[in-house]
Amino acid sequence: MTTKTVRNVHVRTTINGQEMEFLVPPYMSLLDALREVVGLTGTKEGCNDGNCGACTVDLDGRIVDSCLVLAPEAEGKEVNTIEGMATPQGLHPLQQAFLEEAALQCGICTPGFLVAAKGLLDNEPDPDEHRIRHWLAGNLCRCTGYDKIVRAVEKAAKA
Amino acid sequence: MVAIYEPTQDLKVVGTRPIRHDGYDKVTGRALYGADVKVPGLIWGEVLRSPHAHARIKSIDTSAADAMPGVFATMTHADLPMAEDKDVDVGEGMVNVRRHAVNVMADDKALYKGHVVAAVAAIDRNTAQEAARRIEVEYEPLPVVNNVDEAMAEDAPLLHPDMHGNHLGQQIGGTNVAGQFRHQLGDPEQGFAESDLIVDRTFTLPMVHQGYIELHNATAFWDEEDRITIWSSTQGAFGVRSQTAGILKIDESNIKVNPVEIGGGFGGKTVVYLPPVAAVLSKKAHRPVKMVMDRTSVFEGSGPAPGGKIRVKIGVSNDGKIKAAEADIRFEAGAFPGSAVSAGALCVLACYDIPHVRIDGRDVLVNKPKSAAYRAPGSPQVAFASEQVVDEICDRMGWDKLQFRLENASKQGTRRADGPTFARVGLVETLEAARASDHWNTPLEKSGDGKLRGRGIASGYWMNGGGKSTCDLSVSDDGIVFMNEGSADIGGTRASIAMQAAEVLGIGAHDVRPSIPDTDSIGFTGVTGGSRTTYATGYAAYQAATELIEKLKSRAAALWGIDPEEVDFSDGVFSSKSDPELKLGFKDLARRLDGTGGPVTSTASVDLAEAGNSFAVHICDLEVDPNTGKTDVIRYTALQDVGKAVHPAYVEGQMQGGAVQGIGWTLNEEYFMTEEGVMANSSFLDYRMPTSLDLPMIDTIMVEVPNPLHPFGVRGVAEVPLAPPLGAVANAVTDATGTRFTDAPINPGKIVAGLAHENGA
Amino acid sequence: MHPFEYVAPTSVEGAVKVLGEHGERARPIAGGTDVLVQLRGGRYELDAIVDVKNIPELMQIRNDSDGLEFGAAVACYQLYEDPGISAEYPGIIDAASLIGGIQIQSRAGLGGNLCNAAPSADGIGPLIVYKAVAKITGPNGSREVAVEDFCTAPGRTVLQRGELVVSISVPKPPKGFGAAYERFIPRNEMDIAVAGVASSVQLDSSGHTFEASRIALASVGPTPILCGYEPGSSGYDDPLAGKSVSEDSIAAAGKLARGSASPINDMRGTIEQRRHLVDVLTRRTIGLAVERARAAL
Amino acid sequence: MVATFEPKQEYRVIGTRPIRHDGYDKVTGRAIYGADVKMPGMVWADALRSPHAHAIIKSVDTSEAESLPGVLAVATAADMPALEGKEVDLGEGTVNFKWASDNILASDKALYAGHVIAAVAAIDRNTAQEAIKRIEVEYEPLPSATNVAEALADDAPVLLLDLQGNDLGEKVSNTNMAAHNRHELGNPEKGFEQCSLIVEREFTMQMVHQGYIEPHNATAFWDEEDRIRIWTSTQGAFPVRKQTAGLLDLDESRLKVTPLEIGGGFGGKIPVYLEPIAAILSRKSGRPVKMVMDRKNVFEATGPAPGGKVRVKIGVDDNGKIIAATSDIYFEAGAYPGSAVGAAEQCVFACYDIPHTRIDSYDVVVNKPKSAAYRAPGSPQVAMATESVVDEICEKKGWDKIDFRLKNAAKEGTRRADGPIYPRIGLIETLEASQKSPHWNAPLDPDPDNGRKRGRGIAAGYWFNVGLKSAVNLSVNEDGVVSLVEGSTDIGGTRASVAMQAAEVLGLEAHEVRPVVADTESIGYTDVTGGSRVCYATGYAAFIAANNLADEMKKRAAMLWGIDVSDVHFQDGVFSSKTDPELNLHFRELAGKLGDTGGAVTSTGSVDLEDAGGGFGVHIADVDVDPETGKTDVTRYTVVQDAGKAIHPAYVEGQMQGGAVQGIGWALNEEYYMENDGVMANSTFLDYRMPTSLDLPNIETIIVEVPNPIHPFGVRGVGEVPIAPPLATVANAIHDAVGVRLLETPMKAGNIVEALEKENS
Repeated sequence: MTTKTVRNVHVRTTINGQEMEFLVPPYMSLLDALREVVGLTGTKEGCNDGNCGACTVDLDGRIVDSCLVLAPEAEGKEVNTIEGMATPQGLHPLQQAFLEEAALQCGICTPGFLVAAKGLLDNEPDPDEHRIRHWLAGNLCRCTGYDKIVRAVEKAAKA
Repeated sequence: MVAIYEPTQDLKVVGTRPIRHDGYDKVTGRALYGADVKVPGLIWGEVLRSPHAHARIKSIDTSAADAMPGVFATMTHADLPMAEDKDVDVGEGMVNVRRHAVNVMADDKALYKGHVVAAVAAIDRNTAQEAARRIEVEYEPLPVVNNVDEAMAEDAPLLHPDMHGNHLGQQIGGTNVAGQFRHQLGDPEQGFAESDLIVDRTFTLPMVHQGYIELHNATAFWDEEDRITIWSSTQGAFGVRSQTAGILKIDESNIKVNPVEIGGGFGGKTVVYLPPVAAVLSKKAHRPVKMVMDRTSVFEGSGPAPGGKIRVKIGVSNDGKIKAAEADIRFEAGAFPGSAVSAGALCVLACYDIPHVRIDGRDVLVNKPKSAAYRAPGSPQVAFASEQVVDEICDRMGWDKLQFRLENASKQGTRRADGPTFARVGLVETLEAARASDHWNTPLEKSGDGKLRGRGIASGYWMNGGGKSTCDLSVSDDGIVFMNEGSADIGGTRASIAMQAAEVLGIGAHDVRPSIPDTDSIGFTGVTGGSRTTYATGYAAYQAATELIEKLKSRAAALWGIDPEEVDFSDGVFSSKSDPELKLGFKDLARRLDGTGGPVTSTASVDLAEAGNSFAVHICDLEVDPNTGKTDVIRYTALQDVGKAVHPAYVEGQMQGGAVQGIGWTLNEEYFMTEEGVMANSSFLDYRMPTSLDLPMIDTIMVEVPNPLHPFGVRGVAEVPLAPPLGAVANAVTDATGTRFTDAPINPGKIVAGLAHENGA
Repeated sequence: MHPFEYVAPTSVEGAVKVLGEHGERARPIAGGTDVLVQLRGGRYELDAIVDVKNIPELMQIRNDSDGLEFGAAVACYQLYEDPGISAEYPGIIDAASLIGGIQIQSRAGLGGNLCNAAPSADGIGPLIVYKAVAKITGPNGSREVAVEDFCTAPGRTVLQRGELVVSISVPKPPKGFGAAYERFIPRNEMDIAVAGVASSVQLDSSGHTFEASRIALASVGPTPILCGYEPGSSGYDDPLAGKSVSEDSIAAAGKLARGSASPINDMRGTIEQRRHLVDVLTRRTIGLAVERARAAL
Repeated sequence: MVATFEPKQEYRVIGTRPIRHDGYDKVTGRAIYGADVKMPGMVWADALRSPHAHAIIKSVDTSEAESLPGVLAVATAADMPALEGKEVDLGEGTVNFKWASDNILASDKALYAGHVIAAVAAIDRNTAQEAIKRIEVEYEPLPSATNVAEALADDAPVLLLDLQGNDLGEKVSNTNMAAHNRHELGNPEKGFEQCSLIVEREFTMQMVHQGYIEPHNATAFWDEEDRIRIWTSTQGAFPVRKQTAGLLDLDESRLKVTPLEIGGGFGGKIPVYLEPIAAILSRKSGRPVKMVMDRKNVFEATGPAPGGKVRVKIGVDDNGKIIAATSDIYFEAGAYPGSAVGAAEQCVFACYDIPHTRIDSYDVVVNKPKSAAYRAPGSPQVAMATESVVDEICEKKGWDKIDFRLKNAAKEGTRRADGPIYPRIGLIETLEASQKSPHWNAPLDPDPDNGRKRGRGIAAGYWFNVGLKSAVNLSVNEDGVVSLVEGSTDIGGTRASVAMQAAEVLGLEAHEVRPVVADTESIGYTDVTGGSRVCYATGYAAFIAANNLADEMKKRAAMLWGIDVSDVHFQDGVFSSKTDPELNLHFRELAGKLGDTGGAVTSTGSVDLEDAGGGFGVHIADVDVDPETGKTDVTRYTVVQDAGKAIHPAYVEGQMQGGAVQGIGWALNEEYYMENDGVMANSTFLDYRMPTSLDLPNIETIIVEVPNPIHPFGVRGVGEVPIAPPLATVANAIHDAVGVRLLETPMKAGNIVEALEKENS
């Protein structure tokens, strides 16, 4: 009893280092697939048109807006989300710094900021304030005014 | 000092039959039980259990499992810290934390078939099961100890060579008897000398299981802050918290147990098996881990009621008085000390006022799963023995079996064998009710088709528990009262507790909205067991409601501009003592609280040292087919002193449920063990619990002798109904066949053999 | 969103076949950052999306003595993270490094930017001033179209049914060549140009006289505007050719560019503001282009 | 009578920076927000919204939509109960339910583009979105009025035919002017005669949105018992319950609202939009229904801050004293009356002690979404006017901009223009702190040679803050950790700031108090998280509950030591006997010994606070303006603010920085750009330009602490005041840089270039 005239697509991908397969409508975004099919609700929807960064994930080593990626495009790729940042040994230094520097208030944009900031520090170990602000410009925050977020990323870069 | 209450009669809510508050969710399938929990990132855990009943564990190799795709983590006892060697109260007796940890996962020895040896967490349930199979364990099998006799034999292999048993106060090493004690009153030898008839019989019972339909389950998540969140169907969320904290050696407040519905426990879900394992797997895998036992594991790996051997010797004088009695009780503790022998010792002769009594009890280790509480733990086993000896005495003396029990019945002031004297109890009233009952006064016709019919009667006792409970209340603008209480609700206690608050507040049962929050959101509340929930948590609700009324009185006073002392409250109406004009119903006042101050809230907690004992008398008619030995119960009446039935329908439910479990225990249920200590019938097919077809309607007669310790006279009702059935059914079989069967279960095979023996075959 | 199929051909022919079958009811995507937003906005409905990122020719990057060629599916970051391309084609890199934010630049490319043919596109002006050419393949073979002729109307291009842009090739800039792109946006990132100007200059060996120049305007007309050129025509009067490099000549070019703009009022800017900005941005980009050209002498 | 306190300066916990209790969940993505809710049988719904800004709804035909496979239910205004003239107070202004219901589901007229006409529940989100396209609505478009001028024009279309305008007490019908009221002090006309300089300016402001990143969401389930369960991200679970119950004409306690984490609100998530629709669709479909707005809906159909006009006229005498001031405030209420004019009246001259004032305010309905609170609602708009005029006066007279404000500053005893007298406030101390600040004393760097101009601006702002109702329950665990249950949803770290106040009283560390935000059935009534009240009022309730808890613990200590409770002293977490020095126990130790002294130790505390103690802020900004393009970059920004007592300094700084940045966005780029047919053109984050990290420098903060006497720790609300000063601060800085005074927000590049061209020609 569904309006769908198209068949679901089989996607085989790796999420947070773990191989996964799922069926998904071809028109479903990677964001919706992560939240509704795979059940990882850490990645958030803020605008669904690539303008706020709350849905940022790491796709094959590049940070992207998962709302503007079609789920079938994840075939054979590596997707890393907020749920993959901490390890059994504990929080990622960025997560720890966000806590200690009070770099979040409501927290809805925090997953996007953390995955984006990790994308920066993974290939630029010691970025200056301007570089951090430029890299994070694709992530909107309405509560903090970005100040403590920038300081937290600087602190994590030194950790 | 303990408050004494004069029971009031004109109760408006207590005694009615409202629909339970969680009813709609339960009948529509929406209620969430432990196995229904879904959490983002969830993976599955599974355990590997020992195939041997007794073996040294030489090595465990998890490498094959670790290498398997989809496996996140494996675990052995090495992953558990060395727990403290201290005892913790699990609500129905004490448990040693260090031994408890070894029961959760074996360290150097497997002590029963099914003992957990290792565990694995994987992406889904099937992968976890496959991975568990790949864990290689090197065992050195040891000789098996199957029962109390084998355990106490001279050359018996020792389960715990390092253990010292407390035998009558002395520490004895090199034994499987973990504990031996004695209660004595007066001089039994002299009593027996004054006896005209002495009957001395020995009875044996097998291990049986509580048989709850919901499988043990637990989901745990160990986060980066070293905080653990647990979802598990349990009789006591705070119990899960304290036992898991003890086993993992972390602070209790770092564990939060979330409430989920529980699918039956009967004492078997007061002890944790899975939560500590799921928690450690979660820590190693950094994922939430869910574990659900399969039915075989529930039989072989969770706590059954102890089997054992009971000798009872009773002497009576010709005038129908019991002069002296002796009992020697030996229970199978299972692989670790701590069976229900001490409770059994309190109950074995509790129904009788006997001047001279000696009771010996032994807690004996055997290579079987560690026993746990099963509904009035110990009392059914001892009643199977003592009620048959009493039955035999009456048969041989030709005395009326009710009259004899009446004349020897315990009542207020009777001293129990282990010391305390009974406060106000209702055994006499219950026996009188039995004598006046339609069942007792309807003669048993002969069956037309050659079947043998018989009727049996037996009594039973349970002391009930008090303990700690907390209840918070807050009033909403339209007069509805929201209640938070900490007791898991198995049989409708949300309703029975809400009703007691509603009674005090003068509002309807459905004007109180009970909810059961997690362990972070309510004060400590003990286990839902010991028949204590309606009694103790109800008492806390009564106090919280009383405090709420006091606060509302001061608000009414503020509203009317009079002195709080001036405000009176009765039948749900606030009124001014001086000005008759000023009158407000509870709901009307609630709607006008705005401006009189913040929201009206109250909180109360209790720790009740005593509860108020309860007695039961059951009458059983049954039919035995001599050719096949098959027994069918054709009429059954359960009578019980309930003090005050808060919700009569749910009290009847407890009486009927207990009776049926007792019938099953007597006729068919047993752990059928092989020589190697392996349970052969660990499935619902061969572990025969009664089906609807095996039973008639269970008639119930509630006797209300108010318990002075409780504002509404409530006594615990849930456990005592399991005590009488073993005796009642056994006596009925004897009445039908003329043969007394002293070894439970009295299954068809034993009846046919017994009849053949009887007829000299 | 109207349900559509997802197809990921591994050859140009495969893509052309699917596009041919569905015509208007199918579109190729590389980054998809425009197509998916337009689909969700209900601008059009599709029966099929053709993901072209698995076609080698559309993912190729070649930078050699002949010039630069990159596949239509190459993402912006692949250009500006390449030291060689960044050094030799700074004008193109100016645009590639400011489209959307980092997340967008990881997916979106100049090929898609060109095919989307938005009047406000940041990537088309620079390609025009570098004399870039779009290499197209379709049901009846391949052809090349100069970028300044590629866009025909807002969101419309020269592409026929079943045709696909395979790659964009940029001739090797001679010595004394310099180019720059600048746009005006109220914020510093994540914005659509209120106005954008790309300028390129070819200086003589002395570096003081313009031999040739190109000025391309964005957001001030239905399509990107090459000053002094009518799309499809052969004539082109070069605003600066032959003039000496001076404050005045640059100011004059600013006025000329201002004249060729035909902006509209919309929520992002008024006509007056856009004309004013075209003048300012033309002067600034020519100045920077001259600097870059002199450095390359 | 209101209790007053002598707060200490130094505390043990208060003033430190512990990590917030919900931090781990939020940085690991585990925190559950409204859109993350999942449950069995859940279906999705979407709403059809009017394309017209003003139209009569002639017919709505949902038949084709209902026939679409996968559609389960459809709802229109016909499904809402009729609510003629029903009103309720919501903490931040009253709500007329008829109009509130129309705003949820339009009945006879669509009053703004985006107004909900109908809604559909379907098997999944995409089917619901497709189904609403199949609903046919017949509109009769009407001319629209989308700003104050158009709405008050003589030929303006009347939006609400049943609106009774209140013009200074006089009833007016057939108008868009819902209310005109006035406050007057002294005689402004006479006052102006004594002035040597009078400056009068009129400022126009565009409508702006709060811009929270999380779209509105709601999941509702209407069960067979006619109970409604709601899960939503909200600033107040109890206000959601009150509004939804009112809109559905049901008793409040039929609803249970469970608040999830909230992704930003700033006042915009106080009103309900989706909950009633989801509930109705759930009733009709029998399934839990989830609705999530998309970004376009959030802009076009939730509650933006009103645009409008503010005229201010201020007169000063020669020695720098303000003698008289008048103001006219016109706000766009949106489709239904109720903009923030009332609050604006209290703030327009709040920073100054002016003998003669008159304030006229006008609440004007326009064809735009009904405005809602946005962080100190009304204060930023009037501060833009007042502080710009004050800046102009100082420029013209050559007076120092801080000395002038100090000379006229409001202080204790000053009568505010709308009547009340100020208690102890900290404006003077804040001005003095800004005068001594590094920023104010660092010379402005000279204009660079690329033609860009530099300037510095300063402005002050005020917000009165609110108190209202909160409740807190506490209970003690055996390891001394205290569970805290509260009703305030936590947006900016108030779990920590409330827990810290309880910890301070109990002598514990912040992490030893475990806060839980409870649903509406598990805690007493608690008002909205808004009005900067949570740390103040819920903190106060926690203070009371903690003191009650300490009293309970004193009783247990007395019981333990066998002394009288009056002999027990409690100080800095230590219980001690007043007489026997031997006896002392820290809270933690006593908690471990509670075992046998009674049940769990619990307490409750609740407040209903009349007043709160206002907050002042002074901001300084350096800007860099490119005269050629009109682009403005903020190069340095400092926020100086009186927090009374900063409980958690990092989170106070966070509020100051967040408010400043929202103000900067409001000043420079944010606006509702309406196309001429009354439709918002820029309803995406692309064209509704909120500042990104690249548009801002680090925001420096200076916390001034002038204790608020009516709070135990001197707390003043800090959440809202920081958004008041920035508009004027940036405007004054731009004027200082390029010499033109912008009278319209946003001060976008085009307007600056235009103003410069007008200035130079």
